[in-house]
Amino acid sequence: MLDIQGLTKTFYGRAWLRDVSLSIAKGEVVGLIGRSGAGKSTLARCLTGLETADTGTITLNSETITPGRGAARQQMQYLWQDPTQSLSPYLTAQNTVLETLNGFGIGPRAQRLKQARSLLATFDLPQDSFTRRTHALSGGQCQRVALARALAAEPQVLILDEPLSSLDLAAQLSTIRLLQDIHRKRATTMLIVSHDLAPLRHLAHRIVVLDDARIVEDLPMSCFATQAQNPLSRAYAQTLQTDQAEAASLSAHRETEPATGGA
Amino acid sequence: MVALLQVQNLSVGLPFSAPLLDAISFDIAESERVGLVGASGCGKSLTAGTLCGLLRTPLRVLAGSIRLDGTSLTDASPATWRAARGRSVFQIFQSPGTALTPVRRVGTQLAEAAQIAGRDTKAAVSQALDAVALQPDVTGLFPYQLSGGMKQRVLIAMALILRPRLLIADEPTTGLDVLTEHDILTALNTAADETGASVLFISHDLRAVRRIATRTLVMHAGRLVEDADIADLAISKAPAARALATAATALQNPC
Amino acid sequence: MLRFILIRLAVAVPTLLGMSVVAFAIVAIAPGDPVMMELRALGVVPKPEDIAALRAEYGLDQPFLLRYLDWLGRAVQLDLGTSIATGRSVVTEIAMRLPATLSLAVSALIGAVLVSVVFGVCALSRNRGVAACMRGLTILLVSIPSFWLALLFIYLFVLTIGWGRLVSDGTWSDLILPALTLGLGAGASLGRVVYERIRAELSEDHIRLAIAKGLAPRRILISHIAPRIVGPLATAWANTFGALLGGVVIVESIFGWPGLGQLILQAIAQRDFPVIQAYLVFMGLIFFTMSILADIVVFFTDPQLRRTLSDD
Amino acid sequence: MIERHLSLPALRFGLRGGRFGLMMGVALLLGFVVLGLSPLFVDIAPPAQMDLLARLAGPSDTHPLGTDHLGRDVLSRLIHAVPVSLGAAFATMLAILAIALPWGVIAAVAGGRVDMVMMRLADIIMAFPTLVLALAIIGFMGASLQASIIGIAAAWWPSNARMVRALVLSASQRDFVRAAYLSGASRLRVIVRHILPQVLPPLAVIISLETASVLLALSALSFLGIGAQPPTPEWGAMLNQARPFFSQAPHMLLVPGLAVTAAVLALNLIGEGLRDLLDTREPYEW
Amino acid sequence: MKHVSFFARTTAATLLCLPLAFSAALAENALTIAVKQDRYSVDPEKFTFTTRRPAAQIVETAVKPDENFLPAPLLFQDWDYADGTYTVTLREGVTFSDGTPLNADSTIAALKLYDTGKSDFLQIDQDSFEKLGEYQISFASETGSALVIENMTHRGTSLFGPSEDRAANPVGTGPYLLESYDPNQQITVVRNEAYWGDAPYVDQLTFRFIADDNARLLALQNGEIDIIGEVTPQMLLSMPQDGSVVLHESRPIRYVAMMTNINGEAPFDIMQDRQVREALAWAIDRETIASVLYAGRGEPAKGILPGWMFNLGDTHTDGFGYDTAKAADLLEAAGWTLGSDGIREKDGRKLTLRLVAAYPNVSTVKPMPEMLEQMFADVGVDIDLVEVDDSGVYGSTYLDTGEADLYLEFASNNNTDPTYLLNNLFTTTTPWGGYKFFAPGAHVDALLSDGRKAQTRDEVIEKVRAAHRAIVQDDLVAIPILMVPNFALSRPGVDVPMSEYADWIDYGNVTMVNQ
Repeated sequence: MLDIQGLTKTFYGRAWLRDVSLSIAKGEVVGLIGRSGAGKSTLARCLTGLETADTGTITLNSETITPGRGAARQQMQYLWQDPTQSLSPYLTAQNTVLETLNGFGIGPRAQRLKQARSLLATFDLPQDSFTRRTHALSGGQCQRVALARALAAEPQVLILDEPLSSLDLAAQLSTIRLLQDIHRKRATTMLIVSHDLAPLRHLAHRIVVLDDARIVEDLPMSCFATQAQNPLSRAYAQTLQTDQAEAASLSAHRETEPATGGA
Repeated sequence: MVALLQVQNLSVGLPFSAPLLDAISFDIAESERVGLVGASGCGKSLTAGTLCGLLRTPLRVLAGSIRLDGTSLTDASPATWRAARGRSVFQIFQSPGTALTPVRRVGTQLAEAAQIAGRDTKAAVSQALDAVALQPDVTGLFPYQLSGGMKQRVLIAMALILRPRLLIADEPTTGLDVLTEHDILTALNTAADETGASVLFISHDLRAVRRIATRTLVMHAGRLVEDADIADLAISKAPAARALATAATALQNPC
Repeated sequence: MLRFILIRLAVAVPTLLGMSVVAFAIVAIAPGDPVMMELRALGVVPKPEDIAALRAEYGLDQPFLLRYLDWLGRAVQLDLGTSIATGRSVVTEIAMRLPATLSLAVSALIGAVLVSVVFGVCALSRNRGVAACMRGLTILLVSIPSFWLALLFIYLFVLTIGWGRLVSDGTWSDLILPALTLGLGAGASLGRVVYERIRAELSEDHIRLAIAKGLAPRRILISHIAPRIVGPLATAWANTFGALLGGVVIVESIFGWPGLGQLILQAIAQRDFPVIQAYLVFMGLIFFTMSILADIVVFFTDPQLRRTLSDD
Repeated sequence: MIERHLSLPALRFGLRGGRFGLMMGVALLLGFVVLGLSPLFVDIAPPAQMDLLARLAGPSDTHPLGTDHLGRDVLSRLIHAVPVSLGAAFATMLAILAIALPWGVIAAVAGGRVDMVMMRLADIIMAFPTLVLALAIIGFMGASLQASIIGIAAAWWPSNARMVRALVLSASQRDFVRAAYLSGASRLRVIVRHILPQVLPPLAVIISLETASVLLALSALSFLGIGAQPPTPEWGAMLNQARPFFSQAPHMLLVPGLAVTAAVLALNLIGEGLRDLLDTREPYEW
Repeated sequence: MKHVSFFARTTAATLLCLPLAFSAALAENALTIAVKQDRYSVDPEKFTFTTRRPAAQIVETAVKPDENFLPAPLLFQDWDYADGTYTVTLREGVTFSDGTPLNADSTIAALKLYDTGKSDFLQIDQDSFEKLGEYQISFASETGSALVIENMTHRGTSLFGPSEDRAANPVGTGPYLLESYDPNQQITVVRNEAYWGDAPYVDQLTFRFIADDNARLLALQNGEIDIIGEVTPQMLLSMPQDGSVVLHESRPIRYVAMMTNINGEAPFDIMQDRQVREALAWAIDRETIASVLYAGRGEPAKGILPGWMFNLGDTHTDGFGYDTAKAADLLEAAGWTLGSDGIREKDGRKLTLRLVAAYPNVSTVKPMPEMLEQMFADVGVDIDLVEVDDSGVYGSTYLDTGEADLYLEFASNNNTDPTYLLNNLFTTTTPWGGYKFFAPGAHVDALLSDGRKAQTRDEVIEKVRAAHRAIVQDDLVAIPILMVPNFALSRPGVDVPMSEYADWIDYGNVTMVNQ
């Protein structure tokens, strides 16, 4: 559905994207990993119009689009790395979502506030937080508001830039659960940028590894650990294995102390 | 044996309001490595700052005592703190990107640490850089020319040069990718091995803590709720500790 | 370095040209015909042929652009015309007084820089009382009009205590009071900048590291804060110097300091446009030079900028 | 993360000198407003009324602040100078903003070549020392209060335009501003709801401090005799007239001087106080 | 590079000038006189009537004014006027400071300098000069004036000897020689040991240029100068009364008067109505102004020429008293009725008059403009006050354009020609066309023209009286306010020989008691 062809981006005398091509099918969740500075975020930002690629084309449903302009602004939504920074401190949670509904003219005008509130409610946000300004919310709650705003636009593609890295463990877990939930209900196409492979196991169908502005690996999640060839990909696969080994030591007591649950 | 660091009933906050750190007590023994975990905003960084005397006004120690290496640092004068910092206690911070002074070369900043520690500059610097797997030529570079991981390793090198009795690492890997994180934690362990320093490792991520420490302190909402082996967190009486363990397990296991 | 200066100068050329247009336009569109002014200065009754001859001499029959180019051509050879009031070349007029004004402005700047460091650093003192007093004093000094301060100083130092003279002729001892008057106010506003800058630095992570290392405040100030703030401060110094170039006019007339202030006030009263124009040109050039010097300091104290500019 | 909660302004209210200064500044300014309006309620001698037999008199019952060299009531002149002096300063600031605001906002929003040309034009004016340019403009127009207002506005606007541009630029580069646009808000809404609220508080600081400097400059020009012309009651001009008499009648010199100082101080205190309140930085203590 | 050397040179020049500042203090019997402005000139190209005056101590005029304001011999020993031709006998034994003897040739050369200076003040026919003997010359007036010799008492007509560079090296016959000139700072002259006349008392005179009136007074109080040559009313108001400053005065000679624009175009046409002019004349409280300003030494004036001068007497003019009721009646009669805001109106037009203060600069009359504004406000006249600090601006911006209603002036008839002032200001027959906006017209032109050509002194004076009356009474184009002496201020122990002509104050013969 989303087709990226030959994207190139150079600035400050450095290449951030070198001829990057990538296709994402409808309903697919793609994880994009790489070391910092590999160009992951640049790719995500080029897809949303926050930056403009030097060359290359992006097509959505076979139509060439200019990211961040016209219909593409609504169709491709972007979730920022730091939710506390991407929410206006001047708006309440529900007005933040309402702004998007109004901006894209979604739903009948009279219903929009209700719509915004119900959307926030489906994201496990308590009622009393709807009318609070976002700086009074925790990081995890902000992430939910941001997600609600992005989904209020009813996008075809959701691009998430390091959605977990600024959250603590509990919030990370609940965000993952939420994203799983969203995908289950709406089958939204997602591109998730991450520096860590571990959380992507719960979300991504496919892993794309970016190194030095190039795609070096593109494998389904299920066989990534076994089939990855590139040294960087192998290093990532390696982290999965150590993690699992260490997690085993933590979960040793799980049987004895059941039913306490997450955050 | 008397512990290296003794924290007794430490409360920190604004005068005349509810404390942000509430009666925290813990000890760290000589050469012991301890993890300090907790959700965002629970007071981990504040604890670290208090132990380094880096509270910003109007925050201040309301009650309790800190003894480090036999010296009481409770209500210590600026001069006493200055004498303790660097040699007795040193801290590596979150956000390595901004931790080094941008206008001075890395070498100069390391040499400055060597002077404070009273060591031979050249030898100490090259030895420390070697230990954290950095090329010697980074001394001629300015911080902006280094990647985030390299900067954090420079900070660890600084700790190696200073040889503090207690090294506090406050979320040293936040914002770094997972592979770099691995290198940093290795370097941190090396540093602790070489200097014999005690380490207080602060993180929200149990996975990272596990690489450094086994004994883990868990904080929740300004209180210390658990002091246990990392493997025992899942069976802790404190819900916050259990929640952390569960989240960590859930994240690390394939679903 | 050379590369940077060349780039900086290349960037400066359009600005300089723009400045020259402004300076030229101020006289070119000024009310009053320069020809009539010239004749007035001669004290003669103009005959139509005299007027025509003088108009041709001044090139007033030419279009604006040609007149500008002609003026620019003469201006770069330091020919800015003749003062209507005195009949001397305005460049001579300016040159006679420029050294006095510059020495006053420079000594006031030096004083201001010293004062600002004291104010800025003391305002950050750990002693709350000292800090609050210094901040209060800074704001008060910024708020006192220099001309009033000058009068108070005259009353106190010259008339009551008997130090100093009222009619100065350019000797160094006469410089003290005017320089002090200017330096205190300018120093206080610079002190505000120093305070803000140091405070901003003190909130930075790298200062936290320096403190954690166990460095003494003085070392932190000298080795970690000073190199960072010298660049912005140099810019502030250049701006202060610009403000002082204007500010000297006020105290010069009060202390009778024989600088450009008296000249420009007289020129304004007499509508002596060539003098006003030359004054604008010279002050603009001096200020502009200072700004470029400040840019060079900024360039030198910022390793990143230094590298990007020398690499590109 | 704990720092985030601490930096909420509410928590720091009352803990810093800024608030005290702000209150003092506001009180002083209100004092001037009351003083300026007092002729509407209280019977005060006309500022131009001369009592040539009571020249240079010190403070007395009939003339609480004494009289000047023409026997005019100093208090009355001081009061009638409030709308002139402060009014001129505010009018000048208004003129400056009228140019600087659109200039800065358009440059920041348009960006690219438009931005470059606009800023280059501003740079040309800024290349002259401000007061020097103001003097030249006054020289060109002839000395009067209007000329000094125009001169100062013309010399002061570029730096303000630059500040406005910088504010708008940094405000528009915040994540949430770009996020608001990407998630559907119109450009106008982004400017009004997301950029403006960020710009206004620092702009208030700038306006306050700049008005202070404008007031200083205007009174200096009047003092030099090239601003407000006598017999207009204006503090700087009053000081100019008081100069010859400063050993005989120091009250003539003290009163308007204090008035200028207090008014400038009020604006500076407000500016600095606001800046302190907006300042979320927490310096480390060494 | 050019800049660098340029600044270096000017800096060096300034530093070299510094020691000169101290030389005055070292010389014995030296005097420092503060004057407002540096009028000394400079460029030989612009060597004009006005720029000659400051060299007064170095060069001398042909004749000097005596007590009765008749020309007395100085460089001219004797002169005679008959049939349009002046025959002059020169003083013998006088030499210029460069050794050139003063004789027929050098005198003719000096007088001819006027044309090169583009100044036609004396209106001598340049082709009429004749050398009649070694010490005798003759010349004729271009306009048939009988008063050329009288006009030569003006300092501007001083005779310069031959010199390449008159600015740096003025050559004259005067009692002093130029010692140093520091533009806009000071000019110092020292005694000319070879002076032909009586040696002056003071060895060295330093004129310091201090533009600020207040600074001049404070500098005197502070002992930094000895004498202030240009004294303003503000200085007299603020002068300390404890004897630390001494006031010297001459007989009243300077007039303060308002010229009225009777030929202006709208909106400056209100003063065309004589009733309005007279109303203003009655609205001025001259007694109060006189008692407050000029240290009370001024007198309410009935004209612009003092009665003692040329034996004019003061009976030919009636003057105006202070009568606001009469002023109000006159304005009512002229159709100006009082509006609700206290300002008179006529046909919807406010009675607002632009008053330009003042010639030669506003500080010579300040704060009188504000007092006048207040007095006129009392009779319902609103004044738009414009203060100018420069005679050039006054002339070019307001006087030549007629863009004002009233022009406040502070001036005097400052040579021995009785027609000088009136002819210059109120006729249209001068070379510069006169000041047409307040010239009453042909009848005054004729009176003064006749006066200048009259063969006897009595006849001259009679015409001047008639013209004066027309100007200040009948046509009322000049509303007289005060008649004021020349002033000087000094420290105690200094006696300044005052003159009614400021240019003729003999600083060389100032006596000092406790130097």
